[in-house]
Amino acid sequence: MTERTETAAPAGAAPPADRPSPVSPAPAGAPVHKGAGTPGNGTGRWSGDAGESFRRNLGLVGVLVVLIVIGIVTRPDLYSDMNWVGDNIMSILTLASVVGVVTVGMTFVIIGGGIDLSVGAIVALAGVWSTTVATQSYGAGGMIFTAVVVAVCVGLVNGFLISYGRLVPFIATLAMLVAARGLAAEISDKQTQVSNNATINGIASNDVLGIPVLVFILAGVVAAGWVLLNRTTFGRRTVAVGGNPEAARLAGINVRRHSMLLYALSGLCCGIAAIMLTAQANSAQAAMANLYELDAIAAAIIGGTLLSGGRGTIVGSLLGVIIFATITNLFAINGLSTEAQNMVKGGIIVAAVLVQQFRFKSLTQLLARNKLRSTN
Amino acid sequence: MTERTETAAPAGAAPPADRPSPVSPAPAGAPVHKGAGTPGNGTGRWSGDAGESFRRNLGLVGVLVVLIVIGIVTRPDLYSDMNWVGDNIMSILTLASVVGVVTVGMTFVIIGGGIDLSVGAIVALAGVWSTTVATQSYGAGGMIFTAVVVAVCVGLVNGFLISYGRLVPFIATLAMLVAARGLAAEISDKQTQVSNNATINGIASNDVLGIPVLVFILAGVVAAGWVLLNRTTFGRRTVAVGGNPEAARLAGINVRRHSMLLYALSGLCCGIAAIMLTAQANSAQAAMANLYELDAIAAAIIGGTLLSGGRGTIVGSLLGVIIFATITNLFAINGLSTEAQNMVKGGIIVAAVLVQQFRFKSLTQLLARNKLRSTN
Amino acid sequence: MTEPAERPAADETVPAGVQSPNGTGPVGDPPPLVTPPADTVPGEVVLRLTDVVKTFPGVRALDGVQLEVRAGEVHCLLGQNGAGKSTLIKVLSGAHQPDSGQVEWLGEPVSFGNPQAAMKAGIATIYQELDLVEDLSVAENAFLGHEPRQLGFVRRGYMARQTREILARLGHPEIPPRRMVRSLPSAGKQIVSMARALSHEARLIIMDEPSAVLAHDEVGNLFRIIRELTAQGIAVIYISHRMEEIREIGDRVTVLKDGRTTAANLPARSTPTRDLVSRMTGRTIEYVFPDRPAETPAAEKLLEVRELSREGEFADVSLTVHAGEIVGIAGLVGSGRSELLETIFGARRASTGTVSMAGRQVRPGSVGAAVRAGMGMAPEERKSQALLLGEPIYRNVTLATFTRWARLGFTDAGRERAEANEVADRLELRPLDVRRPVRTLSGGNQQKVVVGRWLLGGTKLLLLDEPTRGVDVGARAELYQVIRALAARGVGVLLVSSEVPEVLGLADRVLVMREGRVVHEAPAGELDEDTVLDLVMAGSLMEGAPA
Amino acid sequence: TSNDNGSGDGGGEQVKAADSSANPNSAPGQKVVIGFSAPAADHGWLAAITKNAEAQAKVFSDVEFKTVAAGADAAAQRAALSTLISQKPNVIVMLPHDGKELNASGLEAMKAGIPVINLDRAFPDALAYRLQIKGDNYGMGVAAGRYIGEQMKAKGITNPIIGEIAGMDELELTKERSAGFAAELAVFGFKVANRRAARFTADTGQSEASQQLQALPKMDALWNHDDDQGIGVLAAIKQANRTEFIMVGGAGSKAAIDAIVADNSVLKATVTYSPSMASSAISLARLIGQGKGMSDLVELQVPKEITLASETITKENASQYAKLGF
Ligand SMILES: Nc1ncnc2c1ncn2[C@@H]1O[C@H](COP(=O)(O)OP(=O)(O)OP(=O)(O)O)[C@@H](O)[C@H]1O
Ligand SMILES: Nc1ncnc2c1ncn2[C@@H]1O[C@H](COP(=O)(O)OP(=O)(O)OP(=O)(O)O)[C@@H](O)[C@H]1O
Ligand SMILES: [Mg+2]
Ligand SMILES: [Mg+2]
Repeated sequence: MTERTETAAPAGAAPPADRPSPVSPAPAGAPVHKGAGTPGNGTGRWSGDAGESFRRNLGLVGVLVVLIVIGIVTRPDLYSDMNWVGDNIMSILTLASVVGVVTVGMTFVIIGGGIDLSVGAIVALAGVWSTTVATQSYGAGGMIFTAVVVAVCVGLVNGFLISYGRLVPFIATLAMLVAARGLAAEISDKQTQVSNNATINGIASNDVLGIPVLVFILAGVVAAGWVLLNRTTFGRRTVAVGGNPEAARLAGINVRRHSMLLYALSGLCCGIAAIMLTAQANSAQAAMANLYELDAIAAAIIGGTLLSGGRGTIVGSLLGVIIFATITNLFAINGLSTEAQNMVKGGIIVAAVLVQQFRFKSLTQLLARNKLRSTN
Repeated sequence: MTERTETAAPAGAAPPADRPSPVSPAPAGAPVHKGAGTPGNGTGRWSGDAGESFRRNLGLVGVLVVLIVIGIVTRPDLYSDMNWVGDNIMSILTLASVVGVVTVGMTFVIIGGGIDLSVGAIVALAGVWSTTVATQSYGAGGMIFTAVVVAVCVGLVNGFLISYGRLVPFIATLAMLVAARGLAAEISDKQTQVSNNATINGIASNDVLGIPVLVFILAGVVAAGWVLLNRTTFGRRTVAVGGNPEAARLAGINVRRHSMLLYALSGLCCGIAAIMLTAQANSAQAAMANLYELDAIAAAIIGGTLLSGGRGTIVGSLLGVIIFATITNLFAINGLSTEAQNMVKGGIIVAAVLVQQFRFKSLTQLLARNKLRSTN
Repeated sequence: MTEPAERPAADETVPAGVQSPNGTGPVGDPPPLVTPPADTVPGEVVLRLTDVVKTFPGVRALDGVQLEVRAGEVHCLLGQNGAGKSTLIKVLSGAHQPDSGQVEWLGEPVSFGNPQAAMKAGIATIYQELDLVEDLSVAENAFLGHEPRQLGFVRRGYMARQTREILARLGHPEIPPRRMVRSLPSAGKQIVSMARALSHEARLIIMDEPSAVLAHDEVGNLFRIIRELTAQGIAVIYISHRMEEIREIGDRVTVLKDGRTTAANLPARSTPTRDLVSRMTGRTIEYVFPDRPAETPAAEKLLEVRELSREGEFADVSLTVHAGEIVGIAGLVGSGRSELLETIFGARRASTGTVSMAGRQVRPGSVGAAVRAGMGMAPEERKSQALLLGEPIYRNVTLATFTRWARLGFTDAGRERAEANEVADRLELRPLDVRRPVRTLSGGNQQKVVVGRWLLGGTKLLLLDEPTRGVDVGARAELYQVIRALAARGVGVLLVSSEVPEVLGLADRVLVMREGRVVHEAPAGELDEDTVLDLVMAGSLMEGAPA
Repeated sequence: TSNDNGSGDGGGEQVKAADSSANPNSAPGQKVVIGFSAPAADHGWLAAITKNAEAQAKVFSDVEFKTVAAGADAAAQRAALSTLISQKPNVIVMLPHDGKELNASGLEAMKAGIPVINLDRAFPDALAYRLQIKGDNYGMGVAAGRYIGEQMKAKGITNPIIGEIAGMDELELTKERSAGFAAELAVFGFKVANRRAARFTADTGQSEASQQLQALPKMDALWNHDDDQGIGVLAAIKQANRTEFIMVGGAGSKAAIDAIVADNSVLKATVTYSPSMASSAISLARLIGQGKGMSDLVELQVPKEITLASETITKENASQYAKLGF
């Protein structure tokens, strides 16, 4: 992965040696393996914190543009109507909103060196719990409170099992997935529970200044997540705990408590997502948010989060989610059959990642060549 | 075996020898994070090769025994019939057989530092391809050949994308999951394709000496996997590639080619599993083998394979699969409702892992105490 | 290169009838361990580098290197941290490809596309960073990549026998070939790395700081092996920051500075140290320890450890460190010093005993409590225990202190960078840009980052575990000054080092540990190197002392 | 369901030909754009729904058929529907992932002036649809229960051991089927001894059935909710060499009907839940789009609710139903 390193070291800012050290854990020339071998493993980061991830995200924006262009080319009739285009953008963002919120929490967990397979199940459990007849009788406030508390508690249980019970995150959250969906089915008696609360349902149907409330919520969660990750001690600890837990521990960070909190944070996001999804569906059900864990993990990874921990960005994850939503939208407006859709989707995912890499590679080579020339 | 000779070696010669190295990557006291923290990491490791994994596997056998005892206690009526007991054991093993074969391949991939989310989809694609009218016209041989070739090719594509395209395994195989299921749906025209081949169907219905053919196949694959992992250069290099890819590269191993082959191997296992599952269901369909990836990964991890690569055993994975099958069987004979089943299942998974850990901890302490006493 | 020769092994410890298998295909009857290169005349130039350049984007790690190595010699490479030594040997071993320049091997220009090619050509390398696979056995590690095999099956028995022979030759017959490498101490791992190099039919063996993790007696053993190798006409490139080693084992020295050869082929034994150092650094540095304060005033007790024990690791350790005092702990590798330090720091939980700071007992088993009590620790293994490799330098430096400058949980990046810059200046970190990821620093500079972490903020007691491992002469002197200056400001220091002169030179008081117990304690002035070595060496690496 | 009906466009047999002499409604009229959305077909019944709809639309020269695949879950279907609505078809026919979850989408379309035809999974809100066509899940369970009850009585088994292999348990329709089954069995004084939930696929049917057979070493009757997963259930029964009980299927696939006719397995009957409702939905959507009524009814407009009866197919009447097998 040496090639996607240090590309545009911002104009002469750093005199950078931008190569992943060959002795680094994800070594040059070794295949990008074990989820660690992230592209852009290299560097560029000392050209400012965000150097490399900024470029990665630019790559993702490029992919997004390509997808939109494909949309325009295949359905010029629709895209010629500017009202429709505005609507469509909002529809994509709305589609992305619920998974987006979940993905923010997931990004924290993965950066912190863990994984949370139970997010979809937590959303379902929180949604079901907040739409029982009893809960609904407390009104919108009661429903939101219930969803959030339930989700955070489940997250804490995950975190406790992993941090103090020393279970492997994969297993602990997989067990929670199974158990939480079971509990949700038990509570809902396998019924789809209709939400009769107009305030809650309004979250999905109302706009502010033409922008759906759901999109505002997504924006809020993303902004909060960004600040938390990049500007607070909590975020710094997360990176340290995921990057090298032993080093973090020896620097006096309470690694266990911190990773427990990460799962609680993921739970919190799931609670918010549960309310959003309930509002959208006007109902909740034990099977809702099925496989959101895969969507969220995939979005985070496409967005540049290392599956092995220690690195990731909120913006990248958001872009990942939006790319997936745009792909879905593209298929819908083209009326593709599900089979074709799936085959193409697999291809697009691969292409998206390859495109990014290609970008970096060629850019790097170009720059390296220029640099060499100017040095010689 | 040879491994335990070391323990006894310098009788009385090495007093304080038995300590965990402070530089070991998963240090005592650090939270078991990022999938790395295996229990029992502590000590007893002097006992050589298989020492720790042997004890882990013993722990899994213990869990298995507990599950069986629960079965006996809850359904004494059934367990009093020895014929039934024999049948039931075979039924559990048969239930485990398909996932077991997939898990052997998965274990190799994970030990090699990767992950394969597409196994279920590959099984489905291979199954569907081998049961098209055209393929069935070539008879059992043609069907088996088709399934295996298709599966290995898909595995090679995975491997190629990961090794040479440098995609993160999670993303590459997730994309393959989506694409392969889409292709399977396309090929089968979303129909359930019935297998009319008596030889193929016979694989699931025939016994040899009272043992189902499927169980023999599982045993064969497990044995082959064990030999491959423990006795061949391919297996030993797999551990190296997953454990320390840079070291492997510096030692002259072609890391890329090797990891590509690992995915092909996983594909091969999926091809075999596809035939087994087709035989069992007398049919194949694009949605078959749904979520086998989760089952296989969970079984491997419960069996002691490190999700981060570099460590794992075939026997452990097999035990993991059998434990899951036994849980399913336990629920079935007790007629539990699906919800209750799911809730309990989550709990059992957690308990199983905790039990193992507890065992190690106490055992370790016991041993350490004895040693100190004899030294002082 | 496979023609077996009749030459008897140079050392009696080498059993006859051992060979270095070439990995491919079945192996026949074993010829002698290291095949003497039949076509190599001792003294003949085997390797010549001309104007080798290697650029990493933005950094010229090698900027025109000349090097000439002869058969049968020990050629030392000297240079400050980051001078390019490791990069150079990676070019030689095929792990990196040079941008320009010529590599001549046995008179032919070559370019090694990958490590395999270099190995085939007869160049074996022991890398600076341990390059072992933890979950493979000793034998499997030694023969990784060229396992003796038959039809794809590893010839396990044969491989184990081979490994046992090599280990015996290395003076460690007690390391079981089938033991997992994970369970070996770092010194044991270093032996396995050497065994791997010897398992090839090499004509040139490159050793990148092999002695950094070895104890004193182990170094002697290493030298014995090197002499044996060179006696067979094998060339050795030896890298070390320890001047006395170069004097002892080296034949010729090439000095690198900033990726350039500043001096080539100096006689190792006779070139004055000052010359060497000035070629490395461009200035003259006295390789001496700072003066101790004339009279240690009866300062307050800072750290008090009482009868601390951990089962199977160390027992009944009591010690005190006063404010402003440097206490050194000497001992063999594996004598339990690292565990002791980690236990004091709360990273491990003691089975019995107490740790107090300034009279107050510190909550056991909690690093956080220890840090709050004013302790700081630079652990032994920088990569696995101390660094966030992908994060910028400044974030690594402030890892333990960033909360101090945070407000309401919001971090202050500007302040952190400023503080880190100051530390970097003081430690002469190279390069100085604190926004670089730590992973791109050379080994020695990474170590400086680790030590630098505890120079910030209100650390009252520093626990240093091998603080100068892999640190170059210039920076070493600098570090000694820093440590002494800290002590002068009232910080207590507990220092573990395997270099006895370092312990004696730097510490005020010395404890000697053996097998997990303190066997001697005295002011440093009253001890000399031989006494300490006598106290320390009551056994060997794997066997321990006869009880 | 099986691959032996490889002829032509699959579900062709469940299409009503446009025979305008017999039915004046089939005569080409005003052009109608019908938008269609159904969940990703991962099993035979759903696949047949989509196919039937497509095939029926092709029959009419005045129908333009626009499908949007609804992806894997309700959220995806919602998004797909909103793009469909923005394209302003004349009528929308949809099989929702879940009626309650997609109620809002139905309302949105109706508000936009597009009549919505709900296939199979009812909206709770009457304003959300113009027409509802559905099968009778509860009735299916009742039919299966009645058949088994009567057979047991006929055989004189007073305390039968009855197994049930359900479909995906998290779906409400599964719950309704099971409820109907249990209620009808109670009428006979019987109850289910062991219930397992498969996932509408043959392989899960096989593994659940194999475990159920372990749990019930002797069994008298078995109801399997879905004929597609029934392929696997039958395979498991064969593999276990069990013949002592009778089995009833569900939905009415071609393979099941064939097996009932052949009468060489334990499968003796199946209760229908026919995907032909999709063909009907398209025909009615066209009529609604053109403002016509159903020719056999007096009303000028298509009615608001149609519930198909669940029928029991046995060896005796199988020939009439062969056409409806999917
Ligand atoms: N992969 C890499 N990417 C970027 N820069 C690198 C890389 N490897 C080495 N460098 C840089 O090249 C220079 C030489 O490093 P090298 O590791 O060769 O030093 P060294 O002489 O071995 O030092 P030490 O004695 O500390 O081990 C350093 O400035 C280092 O930062
Ligand atoms: N003789 C021995 N035989 C086997 N293993 C040993 C022996 N001595 C030490 N070890 C192992 O090596 C580990 C490393 O010891 P460690 O290096 O921490 O001791 P130390 O005194 O700190 O030495 P160092 O000088 O390396 O810091 C110990 O935990 C122990 O498990
Ligand atoms: Mg170096
Ligand atoms: Mg140590």
